[in-house]
Amino acid sequence: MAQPCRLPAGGRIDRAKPLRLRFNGRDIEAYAGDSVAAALLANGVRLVGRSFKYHRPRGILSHGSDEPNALLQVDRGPGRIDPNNRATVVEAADGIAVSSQNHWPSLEHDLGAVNDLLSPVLPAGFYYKTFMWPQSFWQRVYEPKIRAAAGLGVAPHEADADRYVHRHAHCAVLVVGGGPAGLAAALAASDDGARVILADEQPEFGGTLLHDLHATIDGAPAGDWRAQALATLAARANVTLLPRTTAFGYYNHNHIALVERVGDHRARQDDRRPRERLWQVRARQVVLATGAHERPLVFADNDRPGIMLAESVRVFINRYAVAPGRRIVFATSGASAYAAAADAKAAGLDVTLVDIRAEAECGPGPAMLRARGIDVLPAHTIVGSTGRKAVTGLIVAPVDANGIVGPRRTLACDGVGMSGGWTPAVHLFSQSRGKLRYDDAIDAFVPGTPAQAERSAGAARGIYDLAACLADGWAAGGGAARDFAATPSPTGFRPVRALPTDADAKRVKAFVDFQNDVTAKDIALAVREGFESVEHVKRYTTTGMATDQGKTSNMAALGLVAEILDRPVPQVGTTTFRPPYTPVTFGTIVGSARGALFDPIRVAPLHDWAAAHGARFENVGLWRRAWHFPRPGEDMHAAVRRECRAVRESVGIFDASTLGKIEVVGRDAAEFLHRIYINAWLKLEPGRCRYGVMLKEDGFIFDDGVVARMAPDRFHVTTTTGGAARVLAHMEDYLQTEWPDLEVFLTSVSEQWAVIALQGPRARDVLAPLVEGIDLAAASFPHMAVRTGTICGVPTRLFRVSFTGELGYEINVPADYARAVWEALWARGQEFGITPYGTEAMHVLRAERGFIIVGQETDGTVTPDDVGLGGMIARAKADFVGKRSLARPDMLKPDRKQLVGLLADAPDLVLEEGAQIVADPHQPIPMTMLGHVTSSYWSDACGRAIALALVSGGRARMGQTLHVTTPTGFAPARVAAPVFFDPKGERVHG
Amino acid sequence: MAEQAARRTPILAPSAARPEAAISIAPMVPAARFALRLPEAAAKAIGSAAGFRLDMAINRSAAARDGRLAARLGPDEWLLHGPETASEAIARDVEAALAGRHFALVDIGHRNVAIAVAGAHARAVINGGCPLDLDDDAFPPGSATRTLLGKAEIVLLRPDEAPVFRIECWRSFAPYVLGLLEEVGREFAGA
Amino acid sequence: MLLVTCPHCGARPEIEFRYGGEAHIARPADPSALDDRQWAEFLYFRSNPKGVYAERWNHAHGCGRWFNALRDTASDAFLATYPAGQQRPDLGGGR
Amino acid sequence: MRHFSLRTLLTEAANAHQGWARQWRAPEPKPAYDAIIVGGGGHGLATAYYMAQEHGMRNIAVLEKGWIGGGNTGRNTTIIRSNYLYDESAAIYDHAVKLWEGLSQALNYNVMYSARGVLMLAHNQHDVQSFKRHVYANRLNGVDNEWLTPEQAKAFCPPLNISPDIRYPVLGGALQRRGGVARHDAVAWGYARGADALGVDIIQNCEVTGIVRGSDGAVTGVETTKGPIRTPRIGVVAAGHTSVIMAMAGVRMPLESFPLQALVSEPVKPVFPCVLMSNAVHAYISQSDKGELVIGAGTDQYVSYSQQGGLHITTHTLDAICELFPQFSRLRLLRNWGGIVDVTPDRSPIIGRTPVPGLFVNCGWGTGGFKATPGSGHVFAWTVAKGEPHPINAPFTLDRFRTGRLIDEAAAAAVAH
Ligand SMILES: Cc1cc2nc3c(=O)[nH]c(=O)nc-3n(C[C@H](O)[C@H](O)[C@H](O)COP(=O)(O)OP(=O)(O)OC[C@H]3O[C@@H](n4cnc5c(N)ncnc54)[C@H](O)[C@@H]3O)c2cc1C
Ligand SMILES: NC(=O)c1ccc[n+]([C@@H]2O[C@H](COP(=O)([O-])OP(=O)(O)OC[C@H]3O[C@@H](n4cnc5c(N)ncnc54)[C@H](O)[C@@H]3O)[C@@H](O)[C@H]2O)c1
Ligand SMILES: Cc1cc2nc3c(=O)[nH]c(=O)nc-3n(C[C@H](O)[C@H](O)[C@H](O)COP(=O)(O)O)c2cc1C
Ligand SMILES: [Zn+2]
Repeated sequence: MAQPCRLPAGGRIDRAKPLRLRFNGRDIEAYAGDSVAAALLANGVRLVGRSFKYHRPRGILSHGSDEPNALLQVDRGPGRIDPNNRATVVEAADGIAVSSQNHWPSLEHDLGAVNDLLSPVLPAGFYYKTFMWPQSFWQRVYEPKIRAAAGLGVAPHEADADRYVHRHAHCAVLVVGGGPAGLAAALAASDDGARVILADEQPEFGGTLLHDLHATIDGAPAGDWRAQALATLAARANVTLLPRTTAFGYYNHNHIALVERVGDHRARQDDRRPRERLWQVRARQVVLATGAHERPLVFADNDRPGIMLAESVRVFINRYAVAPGRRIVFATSGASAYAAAADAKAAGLDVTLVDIRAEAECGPGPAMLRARGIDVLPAHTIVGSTGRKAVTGLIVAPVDANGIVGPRRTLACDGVGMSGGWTPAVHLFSQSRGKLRYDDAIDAFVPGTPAQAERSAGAARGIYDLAACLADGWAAGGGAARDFAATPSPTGFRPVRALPTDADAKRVKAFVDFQNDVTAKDIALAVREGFESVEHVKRYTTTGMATDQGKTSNMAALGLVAEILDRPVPQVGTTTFRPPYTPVTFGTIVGSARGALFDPIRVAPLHDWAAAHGARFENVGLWRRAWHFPRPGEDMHAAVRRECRAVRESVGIFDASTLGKIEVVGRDAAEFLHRIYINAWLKLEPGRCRYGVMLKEDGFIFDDGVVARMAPDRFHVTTTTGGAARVLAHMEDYLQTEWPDLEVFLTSVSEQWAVIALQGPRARDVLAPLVEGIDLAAASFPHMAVRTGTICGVPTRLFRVSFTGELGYEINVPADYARAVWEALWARGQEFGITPYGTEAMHVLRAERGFIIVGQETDGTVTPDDVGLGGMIARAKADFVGKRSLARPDMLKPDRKQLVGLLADAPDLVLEEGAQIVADPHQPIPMTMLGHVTSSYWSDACGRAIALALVSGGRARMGQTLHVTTPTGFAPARVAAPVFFDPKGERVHG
Repeated sequence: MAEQAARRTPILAPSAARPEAAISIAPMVPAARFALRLPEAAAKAIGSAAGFRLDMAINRSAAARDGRLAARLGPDEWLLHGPETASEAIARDVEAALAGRHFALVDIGHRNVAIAVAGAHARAVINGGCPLDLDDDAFPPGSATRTLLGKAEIVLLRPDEAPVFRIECWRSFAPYVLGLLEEVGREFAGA
Repeated sequence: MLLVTCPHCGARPEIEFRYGGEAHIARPADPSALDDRQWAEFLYFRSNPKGVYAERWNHAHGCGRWFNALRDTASDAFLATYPAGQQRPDLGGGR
Repeated sequence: MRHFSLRTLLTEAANAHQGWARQWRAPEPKPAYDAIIVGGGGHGLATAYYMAQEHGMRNIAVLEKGWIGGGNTGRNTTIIRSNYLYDESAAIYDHAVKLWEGLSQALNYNVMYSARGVLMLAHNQHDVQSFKRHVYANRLNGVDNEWLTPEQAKAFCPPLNISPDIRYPVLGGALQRRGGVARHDAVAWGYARGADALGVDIIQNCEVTGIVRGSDGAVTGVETTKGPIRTPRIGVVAAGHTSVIMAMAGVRMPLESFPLQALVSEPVKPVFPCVLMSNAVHAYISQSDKGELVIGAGTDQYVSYSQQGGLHITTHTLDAICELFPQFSRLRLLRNWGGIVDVTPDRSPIIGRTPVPGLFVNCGWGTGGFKATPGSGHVFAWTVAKGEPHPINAPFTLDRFRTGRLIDEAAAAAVAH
């Protein structure tokens, strides 16, 4: 029979919309509105998983996000498979396939269940005491075994096929939780037009009202009140309703993160829609109306499939029209289970209720139930259960006021609803750093002093009566005090830790943390071994560390600790609540930041041209730069050789646009640069350029670049590609905070100006026909000069500079014109064999001339003198950024690492960059290292390999032979001057 | 001899905005843009320069004649905006108006790219990456500020009553900014 | 993510800002007059208290201005923000 | 001390585990000790253990303001490696790795040191150069570290995405096979149990609120929430709180304390065999023996003692994780927490004497000191016991910030470019 456990009527499911899913390969029929858990129960499925450690058969414990047991893999198609989904929150959708986890070979027959038999030797923390011999076995034998046994589901193997997005939002009031308290809060808060967001993690708003069939509010059935409230809220333009949205993190300054499930509940994913959306809300006021979690009872074998929370039994019956069993025993220490029992009876089920409390303590509940024909056994404890893959009976026994347990008796049943009282969901409050307060009357921690603009309301604050919840919510939403009339809720419970038993408590398995298989005796053991802090107990036993983060177990665990230590509960305290409230997919948090949107890919104006001309690119920071331009059949080495040759012999063209550029303007511009750079700037003439080096205050090289004086009060500063942003930030910092009196303004023009470097003996010939208004003759436009004019009719700042050692120009043009200018140069240069070159050739060319690259020859520990630029320091300057640090004792040592050239004895051996240098390769390890190779290339121009290196006392070692590491050993190399080509630097003047 | 002025190759091809669509994300045509820096006190004293109002509150913009606009991004910083063809005129006029003062006028016409985001879901799409409150109360017409969109810095403007937002970013970030907006906007496209 | 009140722009999300460490450590007018110990104090040594801290923030992705703030490093609550160059406000009440 | 072994475990199983004793005592503080260690993290407890074990100092106490191991020891991603660039660093971290290798046996407490290999990915040319520099330097220092091609990296870490089409393709990696992880809590507990057995008093819920000094300036004791205690020697090992405690003695430190976050996913069956680090994209990941992916995030930018940070920091890290492992996008974040790390200007620790006689400090381990725990405790024990540094920690002075003789691993690890 299909859906044998479906009740014939009732529920909020849509019987007109049947659907079908699969569980472990079997067809499961369900209706729209079902959760997977409801669908499984409707089909008589009880056993849905195996526990973490002992592989105990497990069923469904709860109906909501606190579920620790029923974790399933869900398969929604390729790239859409994931583990550890709580069956109680996954909505049934047509075509999804779900399966159980953590067993082999099958759910029914799981060999891992031997662990249950071995459990006497596997108590909390057993692994700290063993697996130590022989030493090597830990990693080779024990650990792999432990790892394979642990873990729950199987991680996906395919890339996620779904999309995720983010949304930032602001509101006056964010209400979390749409039960009676939250609805009332939202109504009150939105009354005057203020922006209100109401979020609830369930598909429908209403919280407990969704399954409370009998209560009335202000004279109307609670369901009607709920519908009315929702209609009112939906009609208000200032209200945003977010169903299926879990608030999972409460961060500083009322920043709340929520995840909205947009796609999974739909049968077919519409590709335009994201699967999930991360909301980041900044709220002026937050109302937490997150309800309370029911506590399981701790007794032997309280984990059998079919044993559930009492309120969950009620939810399955009333909301999903599912009978979790035909003969149900409710076991309780409090009042709320009586309502569940009454509803179960009303649904036609066979019901018995066992209450640990004496009859006198039970209030009107027993009479009410007996009047309905329900057997009520007050003053009874639960000492066990029967059954294995499904509960078949609950073993109860009378218990007197002194805890003396009488004879056992088994109540045959196929379902149990247990209730050990309630725990307010204070997770978000606590995350917000609010201080919790222990309320003895309800044996629970409740919100105390808030740390942010926050109010808790309703059951989240330990208020369990419906009318009181409504009034509390209304007030939290800022409403003027008002009363709600509602059916009184049966409330109150007696806190019990582990139920009294006649068995040897030291030996039974009474579960506290279901998922992690932590029992009451594990907690006792931890305390016995000195783990007295509740945080230690958590870590030693792993209680509260499972995917439910202790929602059902924390109170029991800390209660047990308090009991054993005989300390009041507040002295034991709780463990720390941390985000997320329920597990959140990485995808949600990542949002759109995937693939091309992971990090911006910055490309220069000539990127497309380079791509079309076969460039291979390299990543430099966020930039993608042309690395080299291989021709068909060429490898990188050949391409770079050809590119270098073209520059040395004729002309090469290079996209240098990524250079940072800063326009420094104002009367004090020169003075400002004078303080920022190590060298002198006051006397630089307009129209001239100078190479500058800047330090951080600690004296180490920070950046370098050519600076041009465009006018007395205007400089064009260039920085390294990677340094652009931080150099500007560094300059702004000094300008604003140290020297606010200087009249200087800084503007980034890195992307205003594209830079085309035209380098080589024929550079002028290529350039000349395209330029107007600039006399290119060497005499009037010498090396290290700058001119303005036009090129191809567009304005240019034309620099005569060279990072290659050849006659060269850097042609700055407004970025959108770069492509046209480049193409014009390209056309002009054809007759000279103009060759595009990439960053690699650029590196070789500059190394041949011994020019440093900040970040390659330097690493944040290198001073100007170390790289041979000590001479640049303007001695006359009293101060510049970093100057004082250069006078520290360690900066003056003769054995500092200094930049030198290195020539391997084997001329064609290209040493490895990063290779270490020693004087004696035969010394014992650890060896004394003298330095390392910073740059190393094959140089056609030199006809041999060349390298730059930082070597201790290097300048005093000229001509010495040192030994450089290679992948296989050492290679001898001679220390030389760090200039390999055109040592006098004459070619730039050509 | 240069035969003719080189043509412009913007990084994003401009397209027409469709404010009536549920969402419209359209790169805009090139424009004239300047970063103007001027001490706060001077701005207060002169009120406006070359037709650009300068003494508005920080993070506010003001339209000027001929499709021009000044947005105050900080105490001493304005973004001046106008049609592409007005570039030289703006430079000339502002230089003239501020002559003798301490100021910086820097052409950033090619540094920035603009994207217009319009339509009923414009705010939702921008808030897909921008953390600011774009509600009318918090970001009324005339607002202009530097902020972030995902991992890119942007200037976000809402020049006037029209429900059209303008996002300015640096050139090399434009493909990312457009890509992020389109990705977030997919949900609403064609809706 | 903190909500930082820029003196010019109002409350903005922290990601628009760059942190600048302890405030009111002025660069010495004449660094060469300091001995190595004093220079190291300036460069590296910080009060790093658990409690109220005067610190520098830059509204990098906003108005670009540096300013100072008093923040309680135990609670992360801002007590005041004020322009660079101004004295640390006296909040009274000790600490 | 009851010996831990399979035999005792079996014996106790028969006895329903009723016979296990406390792993360490809960003594009340004595009026005076020969030395006091402030901070019951791994470093502090290890220090006390080695002081007792190797230097015969038994009349000593560890004072912990909360529960032992509750600081960064209990909240770190447990990455252990020693492939640091500079000789000084390689020496101290490798000293630690050598101790890790036999630590379970030495303490008779399984700290689950798992040398599964730490792979650091290179994503750009600069990384390649920098990593090779490390590989070569390590080799000459006797520290294992090898260069892997992308294919070799993939073979070592099969989930890795080495497609050349991702945002930052993997260009290779540096692998230290002796690197790995350990069970962080067990490290604290194991040292505590060992120290306790040697007579060390481990006093929890005892916060040091003042440092008492005599007329000559030397320390004479501490004030605590459990009253004053006299002692001529204090070793401060308080990680994020170092500045606060040193201020009690009037000493200002070159430290800033930042929140550093970490997170775990829901547990899954073994998918991730090694430890993987990518500095360029900011991803640090391994899988615990329990099954969660353990992921390290970055620091928040501001000083804070809140053990809590912003969501954007977590986001940044998960962006990177999902870029390298797009299949993990459907896994779920289970828990996200923060610690307080004490960061020095050169990212290397400070271990040694202070300007105050009798006051010693071991701090500045910042985001990476768990791996050093045994080594750090070992040399600091020497330092406090003998009043002078062990040769291995001699370079890690406070004075280096005056002389400029920094040990700048951060610069070496390529933050510039
Ligand atoms: C998220 C995160 C990830 C990390 N990942 C790694 C990693 O992968 N690998 C790695 O090597 N390192 C890592 N680290 C760093 C590492 O955790 C620390 O360097 C190391 O654990 C420090 O150990 P400790 O014993 O010095 O400090 P802690 O464990 O913090 O111990 C200091 C103790 O001092 C106590 N204390 C403070 N003030 C007082 C007082 N007044 N009185 C008494 N007691 C006091 C504290 O309560 C604390 O228990 C990480 C850190 C964090 C936060
Ligand atoms: N009889 C008793 O002892 C007892 C005990 C507890 C509760 N109750 C009843 O429960 C009701 C309490 O009303 P209420 O409004 O306080 O709670 P509620 O349980 O009715 O509603 C709470 C809502 O918050 C949602 N929620 C929880 N955490 C969330 C999160 N992080 N993000 C998004 N949504 C979240 C839940 O899905 C739920 O819908 C009353 O009817 C009361 O009588 C009775
Ligand atoms: C390596 C490691 C693994 C962890 N694994 C888990 C886990 O499986 N489940 C869990 O809830 N927490 C886990 N945690 C986090 C701790 O619960 C806790 O958040 C952390 O120790 C910080 O303490 P606090 O959150 O109490 O401040 C782990 C922590 C570390 C350091
Ligand atoms: Zn601002």
